[in-house]
Amino acid sequence: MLRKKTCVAMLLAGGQGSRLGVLTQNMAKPAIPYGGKYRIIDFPLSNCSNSGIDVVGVLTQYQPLELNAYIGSGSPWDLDLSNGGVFVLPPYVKGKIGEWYRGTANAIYQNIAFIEQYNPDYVLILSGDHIYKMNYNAMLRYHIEKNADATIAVLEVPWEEASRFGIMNTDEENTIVEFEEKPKAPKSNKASMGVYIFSWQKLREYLVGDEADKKSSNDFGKNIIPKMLADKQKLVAYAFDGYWKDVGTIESLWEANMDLLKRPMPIDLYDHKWRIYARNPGFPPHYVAAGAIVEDSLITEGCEVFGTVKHSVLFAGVTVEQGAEIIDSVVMPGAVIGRGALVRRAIIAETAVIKAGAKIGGEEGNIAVVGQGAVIPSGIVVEAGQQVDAAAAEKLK
Amino acid sequence: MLRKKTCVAMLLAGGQGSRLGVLTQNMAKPAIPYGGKYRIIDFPLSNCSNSGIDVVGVLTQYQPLELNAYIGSGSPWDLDLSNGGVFVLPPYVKGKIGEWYRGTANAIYQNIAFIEQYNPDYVLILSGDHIYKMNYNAMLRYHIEKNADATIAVLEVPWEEASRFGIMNTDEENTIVEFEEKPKAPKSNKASMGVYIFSWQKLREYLVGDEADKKSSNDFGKNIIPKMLADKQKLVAYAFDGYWKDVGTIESLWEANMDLLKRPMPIDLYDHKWRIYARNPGFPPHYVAAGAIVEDSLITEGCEVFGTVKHSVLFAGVTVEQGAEIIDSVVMPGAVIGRGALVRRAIIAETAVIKAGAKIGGEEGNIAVVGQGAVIPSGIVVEAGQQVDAAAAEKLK
Amino acid sequence: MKDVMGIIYTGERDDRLRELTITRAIAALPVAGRFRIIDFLMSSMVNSGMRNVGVIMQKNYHSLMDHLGSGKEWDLHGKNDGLYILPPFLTRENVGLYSGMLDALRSNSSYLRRSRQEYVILTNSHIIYNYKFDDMIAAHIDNGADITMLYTKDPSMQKSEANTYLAVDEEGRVTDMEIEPTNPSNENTFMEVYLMKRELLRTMVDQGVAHGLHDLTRDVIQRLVADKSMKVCGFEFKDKAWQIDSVQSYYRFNMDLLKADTLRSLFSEDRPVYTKVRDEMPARYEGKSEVVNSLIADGSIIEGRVENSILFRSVRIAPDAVVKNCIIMQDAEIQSGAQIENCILDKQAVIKRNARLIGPAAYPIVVAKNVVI
Amino acid sequence: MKDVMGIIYTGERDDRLRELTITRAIAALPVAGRFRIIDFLMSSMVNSGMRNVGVIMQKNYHSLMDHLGSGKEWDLHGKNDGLYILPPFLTRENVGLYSGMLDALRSNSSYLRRSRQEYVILTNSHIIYNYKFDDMIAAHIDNGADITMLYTKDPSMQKSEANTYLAVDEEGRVTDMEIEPTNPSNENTFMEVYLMKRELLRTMVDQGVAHGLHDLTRDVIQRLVADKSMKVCGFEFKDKAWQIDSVQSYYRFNMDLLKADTLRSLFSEDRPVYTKVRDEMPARYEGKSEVVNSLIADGSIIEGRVENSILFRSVRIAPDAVVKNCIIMQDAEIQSGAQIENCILDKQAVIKRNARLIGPAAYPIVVAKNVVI
Repeated sequence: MLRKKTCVAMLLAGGQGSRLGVLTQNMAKPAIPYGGKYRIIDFPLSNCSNSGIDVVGVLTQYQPLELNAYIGSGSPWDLDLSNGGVFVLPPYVKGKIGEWYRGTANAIYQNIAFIEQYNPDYVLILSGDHIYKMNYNAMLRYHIEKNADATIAVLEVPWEEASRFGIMNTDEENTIVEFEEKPKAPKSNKASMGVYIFSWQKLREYLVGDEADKKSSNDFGKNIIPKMLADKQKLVAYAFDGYWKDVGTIESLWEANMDLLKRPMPIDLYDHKWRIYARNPGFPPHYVAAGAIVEDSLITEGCEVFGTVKHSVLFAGVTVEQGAEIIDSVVMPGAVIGRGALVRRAIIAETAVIKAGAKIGGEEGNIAVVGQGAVIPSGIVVEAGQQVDAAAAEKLK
Repeated sequence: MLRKKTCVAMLLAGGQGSRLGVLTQNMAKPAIPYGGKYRIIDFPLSNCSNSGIDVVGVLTQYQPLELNAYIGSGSPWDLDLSNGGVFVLPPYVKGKIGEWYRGTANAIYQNIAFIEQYNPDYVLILSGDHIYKMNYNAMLRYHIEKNADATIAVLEVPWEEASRFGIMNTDEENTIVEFEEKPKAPKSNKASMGVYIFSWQKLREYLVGDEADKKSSNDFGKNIIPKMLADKQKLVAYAFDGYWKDVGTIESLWEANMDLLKRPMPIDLYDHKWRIYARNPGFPPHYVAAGAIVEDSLITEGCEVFGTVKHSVLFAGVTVEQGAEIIDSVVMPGAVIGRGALVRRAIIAETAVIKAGAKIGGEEGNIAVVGQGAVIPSGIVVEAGQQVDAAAAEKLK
Repeated sequence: MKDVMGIIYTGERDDRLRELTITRAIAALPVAGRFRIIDFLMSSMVNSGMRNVGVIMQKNYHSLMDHLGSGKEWDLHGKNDGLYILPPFLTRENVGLYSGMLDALRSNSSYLRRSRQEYVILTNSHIIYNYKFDDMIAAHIDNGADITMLYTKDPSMQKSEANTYLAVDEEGRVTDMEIEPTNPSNENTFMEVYLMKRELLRTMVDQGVAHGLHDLTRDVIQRLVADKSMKVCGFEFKDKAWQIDSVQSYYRFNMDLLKADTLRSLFSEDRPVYTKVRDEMPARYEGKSEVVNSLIADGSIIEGRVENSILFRSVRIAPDAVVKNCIIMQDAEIQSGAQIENCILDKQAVIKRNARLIGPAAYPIVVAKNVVI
Repeated sequence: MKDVMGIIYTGERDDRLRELTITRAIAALPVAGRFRIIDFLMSSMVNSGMRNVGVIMQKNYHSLMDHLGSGKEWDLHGKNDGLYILPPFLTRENVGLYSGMLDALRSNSSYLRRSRQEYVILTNSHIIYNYKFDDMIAAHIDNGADITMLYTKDPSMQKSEANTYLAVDEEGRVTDMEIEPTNPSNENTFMEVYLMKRELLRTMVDQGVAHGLHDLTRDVIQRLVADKSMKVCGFEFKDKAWQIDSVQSYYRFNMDLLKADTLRSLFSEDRPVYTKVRDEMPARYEGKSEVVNSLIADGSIIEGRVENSILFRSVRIAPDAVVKNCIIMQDAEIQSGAQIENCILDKQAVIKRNARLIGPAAYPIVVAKNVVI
């Protein structure tokens, strides 16, 4: 009954994101707030919507509640369609048994039937960990033009960082001749962005083969891609040269937010032709009181600022009370920074409350984090690099 | 961020429905087609929509693909909302572990966080196995009026059948004094319909308690309700006297379809004030050719009838070729009945093909079933009561 | 294909459709048992991947607006792009009556300006077809055309007196246009579909209106063809189409669908036709019903005889009623013993017990909405 | 609450709003940094559980239609019920200009007939409030009233000359109505909100029009109150409301929101105000920005000084620009060194480098849309 689609996107959102510490305690990584009014998943979803790809399966098994509620019917991204749309796809029971997703390839394998409902020619594999604007449709045209079996988006990273990435060694026609995961002596600086387009029949064949291989860890990077290369399938690299940021750690998430305060912004979020959509909570404009000081910051609707905000990102509905000071920090939706509190080089998660006079973070050192809903009592000090979740905050009293 | 709702509905759609044989091989029970253009789940979803209950969680873990695609954004039931809507809720991983739903109560327990997003006063528990039209809002008003902790919808069944049901013994004020599961000597003929309203705080307390009880099978009927009764909580019966049909077996599913051919129909599907909504495949009107014979039947848009159809229900897009004869049968979407084939007292599932001259079912005996996508070769006979799935049909060649 | 927008103009003359268009635009005419004419255009556009469709309304557009609603049935209810309903706005500059398509476009120039697509397909709303525009668009780009006009050689499309005919050379270029000729010198009937860049249309509208012109085809395009100042190409449409401009052509189109092949080709599975959903139960055959060569929509209850006819949703045919060669719209009722032949019954019409209404085959009787006979 | 429908009439006179309403209805006036007046009415209705809202349009409704779109932002895009946009239909019976609300309702009588709700709330669109109608409805039913009229004792609402005042007895019954009195004899200002059964409104419209009446309040309700033939009750509204009928009252309302308490009470969390979403990034403060007691919407970039002002979405304040006591609508730009005070800038207005524009506090300067100064 469903209509054929040229290309279906599958978004891998299953990781626990344990390197994000207390931030992913109750939340899947793609649901993490970013940039004042977005969540990470807004980027791949908006990219899909803007690229004209209107079937997106979101593969998730870890704490999907917030993500599920956030995605809802898909309307913020114009993905609330009868023919297509966005679907959250957790594991399910087939026949008598159910099994959790074992790896990225297995997650797709378990959803072959979902994909085949749309009888697509191509499948786009995405991950929910990156901030970037990309026209997948242009990449698809490249894939078709090159008559490739798989196309992998690559970004040239600084040579000194190349050994942290999956590196693609290509010939002069961008055909991938070798793939090295975190090579000690990289031969190229083309790093995989975790964005793949496969010709569906080919991928299907490899997924089935991979599943039969009991030794496989069912992972795209570790198993599928190396096997396809070994079999001399045509894999090509698609060069991307825009802003791309992995936000898999506390430090990188903080950095990515700080990037938006640079002039000019390294990623253009004003582009009306490629908007990044987000679910809107419907607040009035933010209010800056007499006596407040705001400098070099992003402030979102629904905030009330009575204190001082410098070089920081405030999400929707944050309250900054009189005398409070926020510097080099990220304050997520609904958090309250009490009178005279000081927040420095810190991430304050959703609805956390920093009571009067508390001190979070420091001038240097690692980023301090206060978890979702945590209430930091009056006068308490949370050191640089320290992470306090709601339960730990409870004990501080 | 989500708005408070007075009442949230949770629809238990997790059962494998193994008594429906080949029909539930690839499909969750609530996705089974019924009545020419509906699926079973259309009834509780439409009842919710018409009752003004606009948050519905659908708890499922077994073959949810078809159900997921069918529910989509929820638009056929006007449940594609920003504040609320319909959500498919499979089990997920919390912390480090994930577990499948163990019972009806455990399924709700695992989704306490989903429910609490809406901070509801009441929770409506539904199942996806029944065909009926019911105003849940009237039941909710009754629950509030009676100041009950739980309200259970009951139907008076014929006394001789009462021992097949969960029976509620009530006092003169409809307070439930005793609950007996399939009593040998029933004291009442008030059978539970599997429709419950709970005051949420009370239910929450019992769910938590039930979960702590290692011996519990985590089931509403077996554990929660008896425990509440034992604790002298106020449980009241809400009398329903309309059409209600459990379609948990092949025979009852067939009967429920045949009920629609009675004059008058025992369930009024023409009522414009209480429409039963369904996803519409968008076919043209059905076509009846010269030479075709159609008697006492329901025929849906998209059908083409060249043969004979008597006392049967044809779903959308069914083709009945010349000389084919369909009697006392149910033919699901997209099935093709070939030239001269005879289908009698049978259920032909979606997209099955009965080739020329094949014979399915008989004048008496149990209902014959041809499974989804099965192709019955020319001239083959499928006896009354026999079930043939696609794999078995393959071997008939 | 996200780069093409559609504009449907629904302001055609409708006098020859008599009672059928008293309260509705041609685009809103119920056809084929459960659709409206505009469904075919809208679905063709959506099935071609277009995500931005504007419908210019002129008069009598109540039922059209009602039918289109939020655009949801066509997945055109997005917050970006989607369906734009463009009624004649009463402002200081606009008195609400357009004297031609150029005029109508000028009044909606802000919509044209704000849209983001590179190309625009501009159509009228009185021709029915189910088409993917992909090939036409590919040809337009391949040809380096400024404007591409869709035409057909289908003889049945040459019947209207209001047609435009295109002389097309072997390279596909339009060399001459004849507007409403008595004896057309070629068989290429223009399908009233233009394809061009959105910016070009904007310029043409601005320029045309500034020079006091009103009619896009006659005043602008025909001149461009004549003076060869732009590359105007033709693209042949080879499928089946129907022009609805009179009661007869309306009747003929519907009756054509009683041929199973025609029906299947118009409602091909890869090009579904979307329409407003009414959630009726399936049609119900009761008692001594007898149906021959007919199309029956959901919600109908049939107890009598129906032959060579089309029944829309929720039509009731009582026992012993006989319906032959008729089109019966939604919620109409034929009471017991009544006999009708060669009739078009508009919505909610009622033929009372034992009444007879038999029209001539060539000139079907139209029974207006809500009329009881 | 699914049993109450809403009808919003947007045909009010707007001459005292000058340039602000040249191209838009009052209902479409941008207010409070990112909303339009109608958002408050629509949201109040939706937050009260109403699922069927009709908006009667009169003239200049382009921007209003555009803003409401498919009704999705209010969850009113359903296939049953939902948002109904009711423009003046050009049909044989309807020339498109209403001479009063009765007239407008008559032209939309089929909508009123087809709706399924038992009750209807009928409002104008020039009063701003954020209200749950639940208590009013409960009182209506408890009182056994035929008609309930919402009124307020708020002195700030008594400023308009076009007000209606209600004398209400101790049982809540309206005993007298004064329409546009010079010296009203009581303080109960009618809020232009009626509640009654849908069937009663239908009858009143039919009867009223049949007797040549046009004005619902003056010709129908006032008479009913006078002859006591129906039970007309008043219900007091005790929250804050603003009447927008002049540039001054428009300016005052916006400035009132700079008091944090007023802002919080109008945008209370349990009654969110929905509006069309534009997906702008958060507001960005750069360089030596200085902001005092102001409301700033997303998408703005601020490098200069802003004091006691309201900035709508995507406003740019260049370095060294000074903005004081201003309302600056979407996409407007204040270039570097410019200085403005007591101004209302409509959309896309531009104040050029080093320009000065300082109005009197009591009579703010209005800079029309797209104007460059």
